[in-house]
Amino acid sequence: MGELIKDGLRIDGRKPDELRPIKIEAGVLYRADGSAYVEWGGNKVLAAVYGPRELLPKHMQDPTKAVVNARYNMASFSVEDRKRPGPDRRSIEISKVTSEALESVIFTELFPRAVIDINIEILDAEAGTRCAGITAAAVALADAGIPMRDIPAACAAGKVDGQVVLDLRKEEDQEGEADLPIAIAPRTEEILLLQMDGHLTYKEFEEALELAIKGSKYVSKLQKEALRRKYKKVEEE
Amino acid sequence: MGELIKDGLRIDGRKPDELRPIKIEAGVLYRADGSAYVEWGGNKVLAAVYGPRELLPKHMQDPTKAVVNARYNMASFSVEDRKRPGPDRRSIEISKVTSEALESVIFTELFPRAVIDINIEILDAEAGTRCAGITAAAVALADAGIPMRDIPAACAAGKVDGQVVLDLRKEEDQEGEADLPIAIAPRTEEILLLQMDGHLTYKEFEEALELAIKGSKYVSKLQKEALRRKYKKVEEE
Amino acid sequence: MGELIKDGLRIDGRKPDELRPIKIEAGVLYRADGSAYVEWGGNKVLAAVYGPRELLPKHMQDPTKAVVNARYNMASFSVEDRKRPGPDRRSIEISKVTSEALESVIFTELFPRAVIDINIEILDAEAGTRCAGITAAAVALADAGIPMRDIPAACAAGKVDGQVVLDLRKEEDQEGEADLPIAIAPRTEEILLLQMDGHLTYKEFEEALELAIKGSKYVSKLQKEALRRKYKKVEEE
Amino acid sequence: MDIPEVKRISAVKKDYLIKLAKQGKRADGREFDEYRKITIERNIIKKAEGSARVKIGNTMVLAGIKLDIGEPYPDSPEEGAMSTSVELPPLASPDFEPGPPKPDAIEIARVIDRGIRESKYIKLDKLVVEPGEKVWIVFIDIHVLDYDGNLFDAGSLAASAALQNAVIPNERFGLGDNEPLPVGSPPISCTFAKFGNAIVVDPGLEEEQVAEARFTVALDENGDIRAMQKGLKGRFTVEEIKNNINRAQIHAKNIRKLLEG
Amino acid sequence: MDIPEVKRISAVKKDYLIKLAKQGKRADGREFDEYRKITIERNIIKKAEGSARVKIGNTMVLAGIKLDIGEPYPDSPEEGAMSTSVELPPLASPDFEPGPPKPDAIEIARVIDRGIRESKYIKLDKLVVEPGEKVWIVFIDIHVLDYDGNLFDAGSLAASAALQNAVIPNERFGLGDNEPLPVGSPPISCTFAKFGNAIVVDPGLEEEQVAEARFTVALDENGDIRAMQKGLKGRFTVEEIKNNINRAQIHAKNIRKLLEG
Amino acid sequence: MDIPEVKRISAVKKDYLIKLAKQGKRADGREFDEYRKITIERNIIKKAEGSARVKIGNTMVLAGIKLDIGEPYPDSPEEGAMSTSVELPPLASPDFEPGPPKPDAIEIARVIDRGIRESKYIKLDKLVVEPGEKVWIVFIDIHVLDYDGNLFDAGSLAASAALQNAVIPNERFGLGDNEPLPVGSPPISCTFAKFGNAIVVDPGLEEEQVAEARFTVALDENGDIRAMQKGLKGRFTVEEIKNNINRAQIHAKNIRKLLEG
Repeated sequence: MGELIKDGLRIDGRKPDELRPIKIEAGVLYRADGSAYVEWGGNKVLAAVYGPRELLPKHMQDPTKAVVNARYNMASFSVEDRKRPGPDRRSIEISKVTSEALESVIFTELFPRAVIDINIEILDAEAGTRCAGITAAAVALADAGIPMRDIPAACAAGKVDGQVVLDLRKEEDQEGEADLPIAIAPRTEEILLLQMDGHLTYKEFEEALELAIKGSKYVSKLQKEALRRKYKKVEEE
Repeated sequence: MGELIKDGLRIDGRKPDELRPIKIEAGVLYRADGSAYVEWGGNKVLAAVYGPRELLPKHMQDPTKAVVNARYNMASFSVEDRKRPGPDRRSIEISKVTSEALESVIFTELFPRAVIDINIEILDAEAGTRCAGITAAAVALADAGIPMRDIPAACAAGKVDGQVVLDLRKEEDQEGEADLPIAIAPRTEEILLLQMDGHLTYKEFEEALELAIKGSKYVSKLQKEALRRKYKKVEEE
Repeated sequence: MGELIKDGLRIDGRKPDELRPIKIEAGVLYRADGSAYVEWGGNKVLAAVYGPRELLPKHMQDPTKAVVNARYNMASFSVEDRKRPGPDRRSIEISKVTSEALESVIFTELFPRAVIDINIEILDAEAGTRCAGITAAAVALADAGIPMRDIPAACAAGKVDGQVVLDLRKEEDQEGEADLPIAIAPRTEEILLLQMDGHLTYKEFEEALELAIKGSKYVSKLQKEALRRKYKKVEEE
Repeated sequence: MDIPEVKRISAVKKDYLIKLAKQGKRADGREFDEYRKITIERNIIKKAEGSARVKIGNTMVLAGIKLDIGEPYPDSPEEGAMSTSVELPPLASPDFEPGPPKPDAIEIARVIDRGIRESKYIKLDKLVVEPGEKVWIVFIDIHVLDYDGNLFDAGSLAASAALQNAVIPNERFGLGDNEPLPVGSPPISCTFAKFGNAIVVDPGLEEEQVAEARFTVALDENGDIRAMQKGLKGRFTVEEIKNNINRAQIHAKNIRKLLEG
Repeated sequence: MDIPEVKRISAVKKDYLIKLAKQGKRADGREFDEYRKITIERNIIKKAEGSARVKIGNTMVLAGIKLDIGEPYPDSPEEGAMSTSVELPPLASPDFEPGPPKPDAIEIARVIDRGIRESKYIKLDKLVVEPGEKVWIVFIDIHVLDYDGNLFDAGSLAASAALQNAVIPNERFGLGDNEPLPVGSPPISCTFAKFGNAIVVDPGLEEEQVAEARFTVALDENGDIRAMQKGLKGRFTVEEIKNNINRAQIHAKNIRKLLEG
Repeated sequence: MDIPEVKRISAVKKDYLIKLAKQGKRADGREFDEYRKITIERNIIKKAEGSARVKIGNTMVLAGIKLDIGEPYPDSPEEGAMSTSVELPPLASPDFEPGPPKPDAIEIARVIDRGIRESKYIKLDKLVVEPGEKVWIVFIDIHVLDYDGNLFDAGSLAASAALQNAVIPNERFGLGDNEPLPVGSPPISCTFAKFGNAIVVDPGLEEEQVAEARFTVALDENGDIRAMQKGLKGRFTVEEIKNNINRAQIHAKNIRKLLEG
């Protein structure tokens, strides 16, 4: 206690409600139908979207809507101790909640029998990869022209040294008291994803949720700027 | 030698031709088409039957009859040292011989292209789980209303301290000289399953087989009582 | 250095351009459509061909030609330290380049939607198994009556103690400086397979390639003799 | 993945359940804030270090605890370890298939695990055999026996009850007499399903099948939050989430009485 | 699983074989109690510690023995270990597929393993390197090369012959000179197939394809029973089982002569 | 495996590319002996001990180096070890599927591995921590990010560049200060594709799709050959192979400048 926040500032000098530096770029890949690159603190994340395209084998198809299939994957060199390639239980869970969060804004009923594949590769990991991944995936979906009711944005809040803070970095995640990653539809502030582990009183939770929503809305602004830069660049070409 | 039988009695006080206490209950599960619960000595076994239902994918179907697919599985906490979930070689073999033993009494030709799934979960294991499993599965099949020419019953005999005995318990199985699990069609006394490992002279085998058949027929009585109790209960409701 | 070649002779007394003893027999299996057995130095290799037959599942079919599917497998007892059953990365690579080398001579366009399965089992391994395997597979293909523009033959050259030599044996492979396995279409001397690891100057490579082709052509002679013996035997029966 | 016919039935069922919900009703006659009957039976598996069978309505779940000795994690050399897994065997539902755990089972296991871990229910610091070398590993295996909805709460409750009466099997490992597994206060899990505008607690199978969104919260003895998980492709407003937690705080107290009673 | 056309052919074939059997005949002219020609070749794989190729008619099986050093099982610290596996590579039959062992291969391996283990053919108590720490593990790998029926007997015989001349590879492990693997008297496996009312020994491929029931017994040098396995969905009467064993006792003597001769 | 429609398009494309090639042209305007633009960025992954992103035209590949401590191989107790793998994630191409590495990825990884290993680029003899007991294992993970042809050269170049600036993470293992990974001179890989009678260097995606044969050679600083691999079902004459190597020797010099520049 008392190690992670000193004089109101966090170990990297941030204020409690301050995000790490975030950089978003849309349309970074040649082959993908849509793509985005996100640097978020020490995280480097690439997302690519393929589809809508026919889902095969056919017996997997849903005749009423497109299947949304997000796959979160960590590169083996993205973490301190080399990760064996392939999905572990953590990746499988994140892939599931990410798929669900993104599907909630996609007009899937426009594409019966189709699949929309969303691939998220964590290239460098430093706490908060699932929020960075969803943020990148949302931009990639927009870049691919997938019709959505809103562009999801994600951000985590947490508790460190007894204080609610925004966007935990590695040491805060490991030694802190709680982590609350969320994803929202920025226009309506509806919750698309919410997970939490740690220890929060109800009051702290209210505070943390409010902070995470504020962070998500700021992230949303950056997403839209990235998409605008991309469109502008395309127009200029 | 001489440790497992003293003064003609076994370590749990049973006579050589005496079964462990057996309790059978039919129709114990809500979702399954048929089910049964068996306590047999220290064994606790649950069996559920689903089907007949269409076998998918279609290329697995047999156009002349139903496929019978029994799956024997040990819960990871059912044994002394935790078992990793998933089938091991022993489970695969038991599933195979159990499927064959049960198929031999089912009128499969009535259900072309169908599958009858039989799931046997060993929840607590103490020697003799395959016989307890077949016994439970047979009751579950009857409970599911699957047409059978007879209701199979199973029981093992073995050799301990040089003597042929019925229904080995754990210490007898581990330190004894032979184990002979069988399953029979009680009406005709035909052999549906027979496995054996250990050391039996031909004479001992004859004696053990006779004992195992006697045991199976007693088990058969308990199965029918359980089914009668179930029907009665249903009628009363 | 200087350990593997003495007085111009290799550790097993061979001259630099001399092959190990090779024995080829065609048509050795009852079930296979074509088969061959090859002993090559300490290697013992069996190859079996099945097909052309319909490729299933159907969505794997190529409507314009047969798929050629070679599978190289080492028996677990074929090597010093027992090999776990199943394909490892080395076997997968060898299976791939072998499939490609053999496909290059087969008139696959005659058999649309079909598969030609080629199974190569290494029963005893002592350096050079991939060449022995291709050599056996080619004879098995001919034995199965698969139409080919030529019967591939394989052989390796290498470098040992600074000298280019033909057909490395185990010690030469492990302590030598380079290994260059090739497969050719003997009539045209075209290269169907070529792999190399080690260290060769361009000049050494030219020399080694020439030697490997010479070796392959001698192997080709043995293959044809084996097939002739087989046909003769069949005629006599 | 759903096949067409199932889809159609499900659409009809959904309309029906939503219509009922508009009248404040549920298909089985329960209130929105009413759990089905919960029963807990303990110590039923002899081979396990601890066990409990929990029924919530027709849902039946069996949790078994096994302990083994292993190496500690490098970053917590002075602590035992725990591992939670959920099996959905084909015995429990016509829709379960054999094979390695599907994403559904993994999600349930991980949410239950977080509830137990974050509430520090198992006193891992008391599970050291030789510091830095040998610690106890607690395996929590949740075996679903009959699936009629709400596996998050049934699984969590079974795990908690099984841990409550578990022993450290010192004897089997030649380490002296068995002793009780040191535990604190269990987390209580409470799950909600949303369909239409209704949010109901303890969803039954049909309610789960039509649900657009799911929310689970694990609360400690003080009503503080230890784990949360939103699931499915639907959305919650902030108010709905807060309401869920407030409702859960009441349910958790009742379930805690059952568990500790 | 069979596809329709195969089914139909198989029904015709079955009728034919049953008709023949009623006249006391088999399709290949053998008596009910006649094995096909058996040949045994030993020591053919240099890299293996022991090996044997067995042919029974057109069925050909190669067994190879490898030894490695490992830890003993906790419940038998003073004994070596053994492991038996059967490979059914696509080389040996158009119906075999690559991939991990199917139930068929596992059943054959486990029945052969029980015969060897229960007859105490390998003297495991003489395979201890350091008591409780290091023992020899004997890997028996049975590789089917040509499948024309009766893999139980061919595999068992190949395993027995390969073990008979195997060595302990002390040299490779820096433990002194190689020495013969200590073995006792091998089990002899004898397999029967039943179709219609006929029960024949050493079933060929076609007989296996139409068989309703299968019975294997492994006998020791005294004719005592060490392992048995009934297979397939057919039934045997008690008399049939007893007859099988009596018939097997005669066959086993002849096969034993081949093996030990 | 190709599906019919893809086949047809591919046949048209093939005709077109072969026709162009007869006129000495390539679809993207390059000469037969012209690489696409190559860029190398280094040290971009903080968590990796070394990293490099290489673009060849639109193909983009990221290589990351991780080191761990493990046991040496029994036959080289005084040497560290290396392991190369290639991931083809579905992110990089609509044709890549998730799951364990397919034969394609394995072949690329093994050819790159041989180039590095045989040119003794990593000085494995300097990676011993405790002789015979503990050595460094160098994991080279090549992650394809955008697939537009020629992964052999892009992957090899990324691996070489990533190794060039990698460190031994002594600090993380409590072994003192980090130090540069000891490396020698890197291998340069050069890949050709043959379609019709044309053989072009650095094939793009479409050229790879129509290619009948592929040839890769890895050259050391002296232009000597360290690894070669012919791929696909087409054939090369001896002269073509020799020409490929001669052409590669020129390309390799240029690429080496880029890498070492």
